[in-house]
Amino acid sequence: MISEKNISYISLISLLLIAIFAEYFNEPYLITLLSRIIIFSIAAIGLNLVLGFGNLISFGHAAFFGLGGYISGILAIHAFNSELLISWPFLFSGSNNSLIIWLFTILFCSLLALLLGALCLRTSGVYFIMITLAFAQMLYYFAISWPSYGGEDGFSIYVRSTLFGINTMQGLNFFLICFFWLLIILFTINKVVKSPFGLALRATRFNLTRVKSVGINPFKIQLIAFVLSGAITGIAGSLYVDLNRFVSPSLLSWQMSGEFIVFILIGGLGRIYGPLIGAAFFVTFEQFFGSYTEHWQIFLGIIIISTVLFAKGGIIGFILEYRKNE
Amino acid sequence: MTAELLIEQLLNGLQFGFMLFLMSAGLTLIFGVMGLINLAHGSFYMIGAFSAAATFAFFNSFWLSLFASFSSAAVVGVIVEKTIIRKLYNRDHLDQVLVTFALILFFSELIRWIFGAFPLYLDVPKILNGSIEIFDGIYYSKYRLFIIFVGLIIATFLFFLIGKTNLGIQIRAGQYDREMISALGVNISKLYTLLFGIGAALAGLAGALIGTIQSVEVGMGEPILILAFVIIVIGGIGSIKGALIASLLVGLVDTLGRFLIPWVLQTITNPSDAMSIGSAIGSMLIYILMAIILILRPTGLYGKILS
Amino acid sequence: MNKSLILKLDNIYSSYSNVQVLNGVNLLIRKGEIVSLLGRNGMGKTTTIKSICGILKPHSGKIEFNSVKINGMESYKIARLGIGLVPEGRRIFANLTVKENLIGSSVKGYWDLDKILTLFPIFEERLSQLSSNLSGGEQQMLAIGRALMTNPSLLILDEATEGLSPVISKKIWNVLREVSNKGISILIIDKISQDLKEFSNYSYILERGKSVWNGKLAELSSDNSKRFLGV
Amino acid sequence: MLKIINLILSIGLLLASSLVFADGHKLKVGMITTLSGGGSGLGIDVRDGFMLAVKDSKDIEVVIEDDQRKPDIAVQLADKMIQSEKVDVLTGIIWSNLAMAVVPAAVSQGKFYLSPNAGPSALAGKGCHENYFNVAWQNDNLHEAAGGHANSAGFKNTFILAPNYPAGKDALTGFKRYFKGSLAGEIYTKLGQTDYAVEIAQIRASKADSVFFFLPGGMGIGFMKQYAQSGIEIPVVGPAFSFDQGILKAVGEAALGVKNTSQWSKDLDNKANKKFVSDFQNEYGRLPSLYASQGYDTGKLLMSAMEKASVKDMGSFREALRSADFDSTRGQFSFSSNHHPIQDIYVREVIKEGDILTNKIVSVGLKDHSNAYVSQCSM
Amino acid sequence: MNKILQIIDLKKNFGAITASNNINFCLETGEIHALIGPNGAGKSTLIKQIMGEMKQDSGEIILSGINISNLTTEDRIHLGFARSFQITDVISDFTIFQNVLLAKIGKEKKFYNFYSSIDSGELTYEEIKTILLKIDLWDEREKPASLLSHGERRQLEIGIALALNPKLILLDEPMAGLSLDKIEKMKLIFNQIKDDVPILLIEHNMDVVFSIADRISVLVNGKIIASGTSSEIKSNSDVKEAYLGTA
Repeated sequence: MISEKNISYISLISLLLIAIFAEYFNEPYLITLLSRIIIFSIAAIGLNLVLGFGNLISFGHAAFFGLGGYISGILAIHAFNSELLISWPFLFSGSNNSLIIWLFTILFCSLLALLLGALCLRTSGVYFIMITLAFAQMLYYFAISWPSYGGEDGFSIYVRSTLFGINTMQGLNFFLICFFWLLIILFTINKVVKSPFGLALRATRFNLTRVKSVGINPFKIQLIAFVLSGAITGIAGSLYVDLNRFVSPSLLSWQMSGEFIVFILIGGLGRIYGPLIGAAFFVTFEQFFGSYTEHWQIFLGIIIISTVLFAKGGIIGFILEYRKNE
Repeated sequence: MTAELLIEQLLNGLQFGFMLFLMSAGLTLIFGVMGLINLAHGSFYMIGAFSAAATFAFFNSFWLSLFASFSSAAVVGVIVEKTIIRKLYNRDHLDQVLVTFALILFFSELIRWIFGAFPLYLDVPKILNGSIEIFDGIYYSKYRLFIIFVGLIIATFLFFLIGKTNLGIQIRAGQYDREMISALGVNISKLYTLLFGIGAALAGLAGALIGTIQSVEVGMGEPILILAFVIIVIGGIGSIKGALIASLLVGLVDTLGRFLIPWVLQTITNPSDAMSIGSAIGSMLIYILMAIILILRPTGLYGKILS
Repeated sequence: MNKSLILKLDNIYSSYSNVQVLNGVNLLIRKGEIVSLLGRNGMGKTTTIKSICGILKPHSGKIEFNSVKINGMESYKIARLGIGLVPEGRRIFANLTVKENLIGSSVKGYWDLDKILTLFPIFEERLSQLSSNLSGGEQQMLAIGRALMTNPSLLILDEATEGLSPVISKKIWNVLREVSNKGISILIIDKISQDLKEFSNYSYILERGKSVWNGKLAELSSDNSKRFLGV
Repeated sequence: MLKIINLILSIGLLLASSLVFADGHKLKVGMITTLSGGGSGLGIDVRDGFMLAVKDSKDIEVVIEDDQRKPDIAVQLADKMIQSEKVDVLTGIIWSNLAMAVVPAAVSQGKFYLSPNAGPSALAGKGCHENYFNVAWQNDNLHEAAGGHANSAGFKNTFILAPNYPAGKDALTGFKRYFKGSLAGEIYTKLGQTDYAVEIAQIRASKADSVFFFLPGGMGIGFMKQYAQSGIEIPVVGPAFSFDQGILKAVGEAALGVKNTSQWSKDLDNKANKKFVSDFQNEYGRLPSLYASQGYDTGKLLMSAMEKASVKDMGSFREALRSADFDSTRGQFSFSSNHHPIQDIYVREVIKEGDILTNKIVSVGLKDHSNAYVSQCSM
Repeated sequence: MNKILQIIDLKKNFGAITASNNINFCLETGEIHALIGPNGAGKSTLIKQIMGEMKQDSGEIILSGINISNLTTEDRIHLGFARSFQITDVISDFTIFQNVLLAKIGKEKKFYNFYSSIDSGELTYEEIKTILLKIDLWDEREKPASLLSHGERRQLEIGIALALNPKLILLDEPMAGLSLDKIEKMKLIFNQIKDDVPILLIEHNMDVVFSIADRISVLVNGKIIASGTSSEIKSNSDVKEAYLGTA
């Protein structure tokens, strides 16, 4: 019997199994791809919290992805070069320790989300889409023209950050770290969505007057969700930079924001595991279709359009529907 | 800095502003009247430019290629509206964002498939080549003047169309109350198709005009699309007047910012840093402008209607 | 009874999202007739109008206009067949001037700008004013003028005098009489009043989406009046 | 369950297919280059030149991928080349910023990198590496020659501009290193910029007697077209990049008579070059460009090293590369101690041969020119 | 009797139009107080001001002695307001249970709870059961609101209001579109509630108003023109003139 729950278990176990197989057959690139799937899905899971459950269409989540990436990259490169990052109130020359990097990422991405959320949530509808896009673009242009950290070129960080002495340059180890993060975040989101807070958040997507009339301030609910969402997407950015050992402004590009939305849609809107399935589909599609034709994006475009127009439930919705009819 | 330089930069800003207006006019109408957020508007810009380049390669005529640019963009626009876009009018913004995002992928890749990845180039016609002395000692490119001229004509045409014709009245009425104008006997879906076609045609024309002095390549539409979005948010969704004023504002702020800020910074730091920091601030200026305007006037300068 | 039928509603069922609003509405209008549609709030009067104009598609039953089946037709086509709507709340285009409101959807015919200005002389000086500056009564007149400019053979008014002062209401009644004299059929929704009783030839009363009474208003018993209209 | 079996089967196939190619005798080259977008002409020429050079070799397998001129994509491709394709040698990158993103990581993972185009100063000086060889030039070289030429042409007050990225900064540094006159203005433009109205206005206002610019690829085409359009008649000097075969047609008549500096020209009189020019025309039906010659030389260098040593023996292979024992299209060619070329740099002029615009050598700008960063490299 | 809600000299203008013209009235414990008036008389505007969705120009609103004139909607809810909407406004993707639960969460300020599961039943399950039994929807608690009939939605609206544990309930046309038997059922529910929670009732159905309202106030053109028991209102000539027509 296939239920949404089973689909999610199967997909998690398959990820793990494929990674172990890949390690056994010495296919490190496959592990890199799997790590990328997980990282993209974490980013989209973050976005899904506000978009899928709160109906806040943020077209600027690349801002958090990029900020997470830049924070990690900057901490790492300073540690690598032993250069001072700040000299006041205490001396700090970055860090190569994953825990510290993640802590900073969560802290700064939450702050950015709090700031952007407080501004953007004043608007709604189309204006919300546009203003989130615009703020992300602003950061993008800032990153491009900011000479200290490579500007348009970005910069390399050469080695991954370390965690409890694990050799993170080894593909499978790094994959497992990402996988562990995925589990934590899925667990968190699952818990949050089914909590009273989650119920209030889901209510805001339908009817603000009703939410207010039962004594809930929707702005606060949305803002908290936005902060949580930004922090999660930021973690994904941090992991992505570690995976590639490279930071560039393209992390902040609007195409990135668009792709996160596409992951959510393809997987299944408003489903906790939707982004994971969507990201897996996207990366696999890109790799395999991409090896047949360089014009794979034509087909991706057609798939997205058909999904929106005819199969709003995405892949998970399709499977569930298919099973039901059988 | 000389007055000549400043005037030439002002003209550059105007020229850029009018180009942005061609893009944003269609976008703001589509947005305001149909409530559609159309990310694929940049694709019509690109399609216009490529049609012009292809026509130019065959017939070697600038004027013919200009004609090809807006007519082909209009045709593609009408086809897309009739097959896909009209299914989106009653959908939520998320669906519109996704489908039009997918259309960008589709069209960009299709054009790459047909024309290859190498950029194409067009030539400025002889009559518009070189520069002209507009005031005493102030020279300006004839072609760029031509662009300003076209922008003025289109702006006049649009103001006339929207302000004075029956079609314009119906468009504005539809913006206000779609159901009612329909109940009074106006075929709203035909109106939408027409409007979408006009918007696409304007974008296509802009693509050809700009492609002629720059280059025609895949992905050329997206940077200008985002600027066009900023413009309609600043100007107010649905307002042609707002789009014109915001276009010129953005064109001038961007051009002058790009040139003045490094120039000022150069007096305190070296050229490379002045350029970097200057262009950082310069490119953020527009967005800062937009954020400020949205905070002061959440519906833009001339926006009245919130859907 | 020898005049030809212009509008016929035969057992119309309509619903909003999931809520059934009309449960069998029947209605006949003959050429030149003035028919009023009555009932308490929420009984389906406006829904009936929306169903006639194609704004809402009935899911069963039949609507014929001049013997053409019009249910399921798009609303602009129905309007072009000759139905002019003055909707509840007027719904004038507040972003347009008075003149633009009038000419935007006009169709060539008897009613042109001059005729409308004769009918409503107050607009003469205010043609280029933004219509949002008009008072409620003036907006209602504009909505009537706008509908007449489409040169309809049937004029439908939803809440013709709602919220209007007695003086203005009187004016509206006079205008409607004049319109009727030009041979235009009228379907009118309004609260029951002496004017309405005098004005309309025939009436239908809806209760919970069903036609429950029809006849001349003068013949409505006070029992029925109380039961159906709460008065 | 069926799904899982399918999944395992497809993974098995994938793994099997990659095992088949793991043949020890071959040398596998990973080429990451720009094949789409504004810079695609350069990548296509490098690729075609390289493929022409290695056409007859049965032992070289080349995997080619398009980096779209995006550093992050180049990094991912390098990962894929190294981890999945398991290449021995990487090459192909056009842009210095992409090279900076890819090269240090690749050479530190024990791969050779042969640069057919980019030569950022960071990789020539402190960041030099024993596995990194530049077969084109150090970025400053052609600009240094242009600076020298500006002196001999008698220019006193030059306006200079370049994109704001490492190679752009190297270019202006290189020009200034040799140019003795004063600067009428110095501008860094945005990389990938298409409209130069603002810059052209500044040139017009600056009263300069000449303009030096470094705007590779589509940027240069756009600039030259708009410059010609603007009616300014100040002479232009530049490196070969904006006046090379691939883009002369697009620039059009505007380029006629412009002096530019290059380490190669199609009329260079040596046996290897004549063969290259005619082979290239036969193979691809167009005149070769500077980039094609660089790709070709890279291929020839690689083949010369393979004859002397196996790539599995990294030490000997490296020695073989360092000796540069191949017939370069540029005639004289050797490596300096930081693995960058020592070569002549010429001044060319754009001329018309029949209907086709092309270049002709007019003088030698710098003889046996090395680079300014040798002393900073600890190799 | 205790005055639960007091409206004092409430004024609201929209440009030249006066929507609330010096409105004064009060709601007392144990009563159903009906507010009637023709369309456009200013009832919706008045409700919005009472609920804090719209700011009055001047005047005061007092709840159990507390001046709430300047508080937000949320604050008023927490002080003891509850309302139903004219057009049913339940959250259609939620089940009946979840709709009521949301109100409970809002009232008890549990919306910052990120960890408890709403499915586990640990959250005020019994109280919700009591409410759902009262409005006769307990057996259908897992049904999504989108599948409810019009009447059931009306019932749910009442349930949501009750879940707020209010000091008073404001019901905006709760009978609109209901069949006769449903109306009877609603009347029963109201009569049951009113002893615990007084009701401010806006209703067009005069039969209902006259049969269950303890007091009636008539609003015409933004002004209260009469106030009193059913029989007083029925015989008031001003009311007849302005509202019931001079039939």
